[in-house]
Amino acid sequence: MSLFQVKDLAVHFGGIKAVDGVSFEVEKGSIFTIIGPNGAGKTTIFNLVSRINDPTAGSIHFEGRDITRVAANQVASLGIARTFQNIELFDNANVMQNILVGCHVHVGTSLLSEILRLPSFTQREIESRKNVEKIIDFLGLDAYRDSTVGSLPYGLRKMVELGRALAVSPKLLLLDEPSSGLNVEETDNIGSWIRDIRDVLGVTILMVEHDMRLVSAVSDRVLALNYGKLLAIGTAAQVQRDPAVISAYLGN
Amino acid sequence: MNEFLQQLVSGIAVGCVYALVALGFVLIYKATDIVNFAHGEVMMVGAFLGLTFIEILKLPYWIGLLLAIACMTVFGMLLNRFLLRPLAGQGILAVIVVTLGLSILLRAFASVIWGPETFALQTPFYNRVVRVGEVVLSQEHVAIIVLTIVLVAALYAFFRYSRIGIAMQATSENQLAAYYVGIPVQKVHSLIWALGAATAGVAGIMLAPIAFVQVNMGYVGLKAFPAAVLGGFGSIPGAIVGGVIIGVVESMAVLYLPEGINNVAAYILLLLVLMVRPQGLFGIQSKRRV
Amino acid sequence: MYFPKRTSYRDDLRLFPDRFTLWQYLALFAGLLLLPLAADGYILSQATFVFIYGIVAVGMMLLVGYTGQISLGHAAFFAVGAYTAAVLQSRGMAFLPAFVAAGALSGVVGIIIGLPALRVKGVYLAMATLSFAFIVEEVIVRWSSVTRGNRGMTVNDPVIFGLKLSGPVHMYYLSCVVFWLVMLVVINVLRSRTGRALSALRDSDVAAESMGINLAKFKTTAFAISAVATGLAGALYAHKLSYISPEQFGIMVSVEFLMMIIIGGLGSLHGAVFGAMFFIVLPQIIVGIKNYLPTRIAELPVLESVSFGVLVILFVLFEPRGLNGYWVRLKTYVSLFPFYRRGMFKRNKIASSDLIKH
Amino acid sequence: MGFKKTSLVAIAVAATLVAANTSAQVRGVTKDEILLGSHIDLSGPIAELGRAGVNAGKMAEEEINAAGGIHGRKLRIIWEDSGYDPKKAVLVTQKMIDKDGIFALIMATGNAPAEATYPMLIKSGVPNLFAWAGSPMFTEPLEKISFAFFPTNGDTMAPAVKHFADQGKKRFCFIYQDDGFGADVKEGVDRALKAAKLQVIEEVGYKRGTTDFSAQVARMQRGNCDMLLLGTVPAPAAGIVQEVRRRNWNIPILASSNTYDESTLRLGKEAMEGVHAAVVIPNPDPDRSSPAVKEWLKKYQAKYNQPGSLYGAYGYAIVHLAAEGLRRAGPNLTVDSLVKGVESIKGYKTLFGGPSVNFSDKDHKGMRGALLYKVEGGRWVPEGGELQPVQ
Repeated sequence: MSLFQVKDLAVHFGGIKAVDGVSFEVEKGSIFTIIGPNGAGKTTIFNLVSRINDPTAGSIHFEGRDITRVAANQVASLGIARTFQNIELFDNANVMQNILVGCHVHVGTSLLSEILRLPSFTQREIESRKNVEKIIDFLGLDAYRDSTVGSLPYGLRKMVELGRALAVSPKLLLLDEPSSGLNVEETDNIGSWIRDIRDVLGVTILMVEHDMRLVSAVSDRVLALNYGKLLAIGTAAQVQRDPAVISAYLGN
Repeated sequence: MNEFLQQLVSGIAVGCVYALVALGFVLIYKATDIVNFAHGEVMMVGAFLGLTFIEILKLPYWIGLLLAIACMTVFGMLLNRFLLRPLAGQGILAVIVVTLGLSILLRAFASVIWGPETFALQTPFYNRVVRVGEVVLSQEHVAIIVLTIVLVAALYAFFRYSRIGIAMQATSENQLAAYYVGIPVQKVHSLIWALGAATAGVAGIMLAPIAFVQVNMGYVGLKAFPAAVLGGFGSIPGAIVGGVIIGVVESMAVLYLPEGINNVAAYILLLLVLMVRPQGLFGIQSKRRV
Repeated sequence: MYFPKRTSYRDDLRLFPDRFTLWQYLALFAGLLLLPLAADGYILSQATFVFIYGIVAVGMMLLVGYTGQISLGHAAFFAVGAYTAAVLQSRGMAFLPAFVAAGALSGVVGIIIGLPALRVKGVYLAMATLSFAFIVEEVIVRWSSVTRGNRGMTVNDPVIFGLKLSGPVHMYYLSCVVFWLVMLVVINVLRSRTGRALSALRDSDVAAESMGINLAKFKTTAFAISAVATGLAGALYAHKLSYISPEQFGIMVSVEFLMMIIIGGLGSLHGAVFGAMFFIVLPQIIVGIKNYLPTRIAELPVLESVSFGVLVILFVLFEPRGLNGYWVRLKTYVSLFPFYRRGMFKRNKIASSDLIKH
Repeated sequence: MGFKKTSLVAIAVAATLVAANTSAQVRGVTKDEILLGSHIDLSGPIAELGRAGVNAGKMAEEEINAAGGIHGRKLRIIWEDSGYDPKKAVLVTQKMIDKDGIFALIMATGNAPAEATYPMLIKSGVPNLFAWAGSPMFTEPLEKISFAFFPTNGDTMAPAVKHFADQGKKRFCFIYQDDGFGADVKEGVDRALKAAKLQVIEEVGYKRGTTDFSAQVARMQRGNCDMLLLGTVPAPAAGIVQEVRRRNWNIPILASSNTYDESTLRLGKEAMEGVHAAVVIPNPDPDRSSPAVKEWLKKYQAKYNQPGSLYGAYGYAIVHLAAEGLRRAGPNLTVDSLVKGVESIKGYKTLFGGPSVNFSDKDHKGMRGALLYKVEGGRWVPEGGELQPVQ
């Protein structure tokens, strides 16, 4: 029984079939990567999983539970966190606050206790800050704790977004093109972070990525997608050798 | 029955004024993403220009009308150049605040230039009536409706057939693409503004004989917005229909509904639309992608 | 420049980050407390209005500045607060319960007016709130059995524990206390989970939702808190003027509220307060300037509205951080003297100027 | 808690201080000066009116002082701008009371601002003389230190309506501006019809800035009335009358006092012919008014090189009436002697005519009656004499 399953998932925007009957399973503790040319529907799958869009058909199961219709803001509390292709951080807040937002589902203080600063509130608040502090250490963001995110360089902001996702303390982490906009060196770092997250924090990872070096470096299984259809699934090596995939990338 | 028909006609007439103002800022919104909260005041300026040419300079009505329209096109371009182009890329809040500020300024300047009093604007239709059987219609109302139909038809033809008109549509659909295929986006924008201001000007001059010309007549703009939303912002036929609907509903409300409803009818409509069908009667909804 | 040094997580939660700030505020409180000894009723009345509009500004700042929800309907909350307080007390209710009721009722109205925010945003929301404001105003006019409609109604002096609060001094203290209470509440909300959720949904509603933030719930919360604050301010306004009529709560009031916080500087409570001060003091400034202007211009009746409109436009285009921007710069300049360099704020300016872009 | 205690102390202290500077001899009265204050709209919607009022007011002030002042004291009036904004009115009035220490406030202008400043005047014991506003608030209920000169909009409308009811009109229709002013007129209409054992058949309001009145007029036509009443200001009045005539519905029309204005004729043109209006003070007219008024018009023209208007007349009349009250108060001027003085004014006529001004210890309303005017040949002409007030 795998941690996460997608069955015959399909979504149509007007006439376009963005995702067209895709099925796959992600084993607990594995790193599963979706690849494919631009517009293949990779991000769309993420948006379906994090419930930003509704699927036209098919089902999504997480820990054996059907989450195809849960509300978008419920996904996090189930233990699924995500990052975004072009960073979606809270630019006017500092790193600390951004990551604290990640703890949202775990803090659960009532408005009244916040206004009156009840001990219960203070204690909860401190817990979550401890938690955030751990993540900041883990990602080595100590130096930037108080700097406004909007003023940080791109690479760091990616890390902050990663940290925010981790603050949800997810069982499944969705990474949307973690390497996009990074240089070679940064990409390698990201690679090792991803592995650490799996190995140290034991988080299962589902990612969309196009940098094949990164993909083959970290992925246990790879799924190739084109025009919303599944082309091939298997190890990085297998998929890369698959003729269908090659022709898709060469585009004929 | 006659009462109903007469009210229907005057409702439509007032609705046409709303419609023209709404049309103006829908044009502008589609092309430049700027919601001009000062469009009612732009209309007011148009009315005052009409007043200047027709009453003060004593020019014949039609010539005065044309001159006023000409000035309005220039006025629109100037607004675009000096106030709204700097706004490009600013957020909606900035746009709202700046255009609200603009509306305050226009009112202020108008009252300095033309004075705070109310003025009458003579028209060829002054106090004449058309009799259709039992029904007595004021020529001013009929004139407004006819003029609006003509104007809308002209605009339709312009967008449909003229090269620049098509360019404008393209720009409204997708600025970047338009830019790539070599449409001079900036120029198109200022033309759109010219057009928007001109239609508003016409609306103002047509409104003048029934409502008189005065600094606060721009509040009509507040009715034009519900009109635009009702028709699904960004849809031009929508704006027209929306305007007429609101005009009619208001004037019927005075006759057949308890006191006060007519004052808020437009806004109740707007809220209903936003709650039930935010994309309006004609619009299509778009979702932000991540 | 000042760097936060923390030894425990508790330090993060302090109201005043360090002793220095604490002393600054204590001094401020002392000053406010003793003002009536130095100032006459005229100054106190101005201060009172600054507090009243300050409360509104803080409430609006929470909604517009921190949550990114545009409202052109705050005149309605102001009116509901004013009329609730006036009506209840005219029917013999004591001040305090009436005052609380005023806040509560406008809070409820706030939730209703906030409903469109769950479906639409940006200019649609602005227009929806504006429409609601029109409707509320109309209701007040029509419901004359309670509100005396267009005739307007006089407002009794508030009585707290047998002490009749009349005259500038009493109103000054009353509004001062209420202002700081509201301020405290808003600060506490902003620097806790709710506050983080609010600015999160302002900056990226998608990301916020994927972090488990219930947009509907928090937008509504923001509207409610903002409305309560504005309602309380309305009640104070009613007592300060001791006569209210529907004409005093037209749309221009909502517009002025919005412009007030824009000029003050979005996304900062200091900004809110600066906005309120500016809003009350501007007319005096203009009266002062008039003497130096050629009579032709000084005679112009529109001077005030023109300067208001111009300033708003200039601020949006050239100083999106409003008066607070200057304040922050002044502070850094002083604390860094003589090492201040120009362009120090380039990056933050980019960051905070897009507050206004929501 | 410390804060509260100290604040209470401070309240006490401050309060005593305030008390102290009020209980000086008589605030605003020195041995050679009487200091009065006024707030009036010089920058808002009725700035036009405000300017004329202040100009004429200053004229009156100078005349009075030139004639030796009042019991040897010179009159000095502070004119503050309210911008027709209640908040600003309250602020400037607070200033005049605390900083300038005025003896009385005269000519508080505009309903909303004057109503907003009324309570604070009463609280601080500053007389409220002759507000330039039609609101009944200042005299109903009777308040010792508050006197009206200007009849309420209702008091002016009522006699005119009664007049036509007595002439046998039975079915009255009523269009009114949907705000405070309209409400005041409505009160007068209802009062008059009640006195004549009648009631309004059809009535409808319109909001300021209404564009088209055809719906309102259509609704009136249903009532098949024999007289149409208007509680309007000039522009809408002209709009409504034109719409009525356009439907060639020739029903007699009576409009409230605010409609009595040149601009109504300018806007309404020939449609206005035959429209009646209730009038308080006749417009100073260069060729038809008394020599004194012609003299006044000359002086005004000379001083401000612009024609003196009805608004000027009001300002002028109000200041002179105040002077009359102060004179009758006698040499040792206190609030009480002022009240006595004003209450002793009977049958006073302003320079410009209009109903006579009467005060008593039971009645602080001043003018109550009204004049009736009518549009003939494109100008307002008087019809008959003064109409008796309706209680």
